[in-house]
Amino acid sequence: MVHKFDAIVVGAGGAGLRCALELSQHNFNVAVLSKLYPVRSHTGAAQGGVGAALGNEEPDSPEWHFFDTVKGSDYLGDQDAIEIMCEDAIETVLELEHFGLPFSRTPDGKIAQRPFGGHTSNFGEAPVKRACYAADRTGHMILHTLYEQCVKNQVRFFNEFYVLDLIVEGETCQGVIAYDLATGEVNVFQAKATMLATGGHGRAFSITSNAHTYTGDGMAICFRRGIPMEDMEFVQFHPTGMRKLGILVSEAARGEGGILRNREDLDNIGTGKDGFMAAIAPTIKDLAPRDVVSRAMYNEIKEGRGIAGTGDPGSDYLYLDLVHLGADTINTQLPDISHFARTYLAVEPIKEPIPVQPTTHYAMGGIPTDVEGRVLWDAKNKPVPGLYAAGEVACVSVHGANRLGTNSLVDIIVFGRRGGKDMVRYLQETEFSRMTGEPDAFIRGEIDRLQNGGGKEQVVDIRTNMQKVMMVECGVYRTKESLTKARDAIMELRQRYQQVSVADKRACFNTELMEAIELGFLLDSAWTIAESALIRNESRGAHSREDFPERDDENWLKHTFIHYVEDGKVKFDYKPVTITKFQPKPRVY
Amino acid sequence: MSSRGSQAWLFQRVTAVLIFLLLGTHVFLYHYLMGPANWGYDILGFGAADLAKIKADPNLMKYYSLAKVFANPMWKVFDVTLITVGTYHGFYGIKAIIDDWVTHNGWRAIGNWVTYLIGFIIWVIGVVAVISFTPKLY
Amino acid sequence: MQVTVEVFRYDPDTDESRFDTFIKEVDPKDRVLDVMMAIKDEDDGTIAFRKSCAHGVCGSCAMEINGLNRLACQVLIQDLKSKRIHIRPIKGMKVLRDLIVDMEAFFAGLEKVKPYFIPGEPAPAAEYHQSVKDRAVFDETTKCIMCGSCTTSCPSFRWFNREFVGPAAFVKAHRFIFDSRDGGNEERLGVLDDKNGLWRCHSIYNCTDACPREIDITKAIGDLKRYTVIHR
Amino acid sequence: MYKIKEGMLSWLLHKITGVAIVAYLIIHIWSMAKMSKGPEAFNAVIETYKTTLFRAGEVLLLGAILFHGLNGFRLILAEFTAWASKRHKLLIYLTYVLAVVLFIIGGWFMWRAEG
Repeated sequence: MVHKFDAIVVGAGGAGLRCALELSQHNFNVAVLSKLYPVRSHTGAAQGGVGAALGNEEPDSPEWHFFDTVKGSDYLGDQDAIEIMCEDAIETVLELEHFGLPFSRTPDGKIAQRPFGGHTSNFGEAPVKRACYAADRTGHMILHTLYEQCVKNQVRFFNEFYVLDLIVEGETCQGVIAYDLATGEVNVFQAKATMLATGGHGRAFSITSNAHTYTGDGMAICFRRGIPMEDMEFVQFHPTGMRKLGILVSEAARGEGGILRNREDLDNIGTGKDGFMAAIAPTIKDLAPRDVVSRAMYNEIKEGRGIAGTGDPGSDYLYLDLVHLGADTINTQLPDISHFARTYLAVEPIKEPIPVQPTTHYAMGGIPTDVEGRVLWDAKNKPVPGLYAAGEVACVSVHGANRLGTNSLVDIIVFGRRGGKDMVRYLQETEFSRMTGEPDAFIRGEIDRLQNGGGKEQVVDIRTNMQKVMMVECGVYRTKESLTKARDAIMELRQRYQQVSVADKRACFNTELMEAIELGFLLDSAWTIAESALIRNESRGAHSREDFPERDDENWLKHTFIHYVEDGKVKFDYKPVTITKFQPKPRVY
Repeated sequence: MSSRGSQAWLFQRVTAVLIFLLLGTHVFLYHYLMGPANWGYDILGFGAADLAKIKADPNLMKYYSLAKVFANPMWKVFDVTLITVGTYHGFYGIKAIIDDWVTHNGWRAIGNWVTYLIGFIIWVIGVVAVISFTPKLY
Repeated sequence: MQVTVEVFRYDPDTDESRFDTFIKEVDPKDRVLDVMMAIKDEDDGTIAFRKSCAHGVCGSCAMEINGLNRLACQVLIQDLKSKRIHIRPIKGMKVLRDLIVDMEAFFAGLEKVKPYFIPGEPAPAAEYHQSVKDRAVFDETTKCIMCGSCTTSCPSFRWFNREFVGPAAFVKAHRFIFDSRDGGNEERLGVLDDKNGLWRCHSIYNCTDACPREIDITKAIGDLKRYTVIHR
Repeated sequence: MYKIKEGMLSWLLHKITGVAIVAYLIIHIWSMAKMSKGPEAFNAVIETYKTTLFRAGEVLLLGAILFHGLNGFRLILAEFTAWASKRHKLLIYLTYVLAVVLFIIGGWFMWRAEG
């Protein structure tokens, strides 16, 4: 079946819906395609808040937000983009409030704000309340509010349509190919402009806070079409995932005053006294950025100060102590987190600390775009006409080597909106062009191979292997050896993937087929992550090389662009970091 | 019957409370004071002569006491009110059940009208019986 | 520990349904979703069910587990207190395959109550003013994840009347009607006071018991009933 | 089968007892109309009231009215106050206990009484 729309938005998370909303406000014929139902998207899992220098609680300025983000990114973020984001954040958040988003309130009826990791006043002096929040379900409220507004504006939704390929003619994007999960039909969606907002690739790792559906679809689709991936080596590990499960305990928990404790610190539980982070980041302690805290936790565990004391970062854990906050704060400010702790760990956070360990959380890298959300063909900023990307799938880059807490939500709403606005401009000056050939032939072939290929490999074996090798060899700390091991293992798994076939032959909701396709996408992500990590011989932000422990601004103050050449072969390209206001400095907190 | 769900909902609750009050009085008066509680006759103002007659026929006792009660028109008003509120609450309840349980539109409409009709007939019978009850007193 | 898992299967191609039984070795702290995934990975890859976030915030994996609507990712095996796990799709919606039901009608049904912000007054330069107290009134109903567990547990919907607006839509309506900034209540009252509206709710509490987000839905509906009585 | 939890059981019982009470109401008004026709008619009706079957029915009716009334009271509380809605399970059990206790006491008196 062939559908024709002015614009297609792929993904119904925060970035996708914000973009769709912008387009619908200008009366364009827009369709949102999602492999899930709209409010199932992973934006809904974001808990703590969305950063914007409203200054409702105490003095704040977008420039401080700008500085914190640059510093948080370990100076790899492009400063022109970050400046735009921090300034746009304010009006974008207010706009969300005008769409009805139920932010928590200050006593004088304004949007309430709380401190968050890495957010400071006056260029690093002290923690500042900048994260606008709605209890601990800010992402959930953003997702629902945007969906509600899209319903109001009668945006057309194609639910459970899984986008598998781009239609690229010449160098222009003309739409997408989508697999209708309910019928098994391959659909062609022709559009003048396409927005990819499909999220990250956390499921390439075994312990992750990400949804099962977070499988790097958008990145792999572009990568296969010859679009490079930017900064793929930067994968954020969130310090406080629930032990074994990886479910996130939001940074808001530390924003409200939660403290990390090791086994030497057990007596201080409930007292509110400083924990081990005070020695590592004397100014902002437990509210240091995530890469810093994750590494500190890793080291604590490795040196035998984990709660179990085994020294094994794979299984040992630490405590997140909220007890001193009291039942009131815990129940009103952190209700969802408390609920998770009770449900999954049988831990009552009012009375006892929560066992936590670092969990794979966020992809800083992704599809390269400019500040208007336009996807780029190369490191020289040549745009792909008609193709946009925003949110975690994209790399603007505003997060550089490490994303600050709350900036993911800022990213999706700011760049979803900016992308939408630029699409409006683009749509006004562009006509439909003619599609040639059979754009869906490739995907039909792929589906046929997976369903009828007769190979003997199982999806689950390959997936489990990949997740394990990525977690162990490409995790919080990396070395040349571990990364080579990871890369080689992934290459072998990619070979085996060619022999995958699924037992399920049905057309209707063939979830086995869907998982096989997702695995293919994940293997692309894993491959690009390992290759990019191997080439970057320095430690910066979330990328920590034990064999290159220092940041190397002389050689590596640049973005990596990884291009697909042929299977097993990639080529690198580099783009200098845009520096406008803040010269790189050592990063201490 | 109200066309608006909101009013019908409220009425059902208001009548429930009324029934609680009225039925409580009704039961207390007819089934306690005139039954097990012999002292009830004093309250109703039965003299020694009445009691003597009653002793001869225990059934007449009830009849007399009822007659005594209905000699006061206030109690007729009371009973008519109870019958009205009770039939409304009861038959609206039946209608609500039909609304839920009968999913076919036609049958539901028929069921509703039959309910209204029976409810109305019962109400008329009850009201006529109370009003027309004019027993002779000895 | 060992459990017996009975999973509902429906094949749309042949229109046949049955229960498949699997014996699985599980950890009592495993979630039902973990067990389902283990079955899919190890025993039968063709079992179809929805899943995504796996920690109770997305609402994909609503299903009927041992006779109650739950999110499979939220129920630990030990909490079931049974070695027999009986899983079937949520009721009252068309089954498409195995545990997957058609949610289109459910989502379309929600739209009846105009589940979106309708500004009561033009937007100010900064945010609308809302006191902490006013914000708290509707806090609970903002938690809804639209998983459908409530509506499909309600006999008024499931047994009798698929036109019934249903608890999920009432939760959405509550979230906006009691938002001091919203001005669209007039438009919503008609649907609520309709014959398929609020009055089909008999305070059965199935919705409240089923809600994975622990929203007291019946209370929210009670709030709406009183509001409607006063304002109509 | 979907589990019948407390609230649903109460709802079903409320409907069943409601129908039973309406059935009694019809009989009661019908017989009342007869009774109003004079002492003889009255006595005839009273005699039927005294049969074991009818008295057993009346005792059951007491149970129905007690449950319907108490549960109705609980429902009104639940719909009008958040306090009661939050404690709905407790209140439901309280309804059951009260209904049973009152039914035993009242039923015993009714059965023992001389009609």
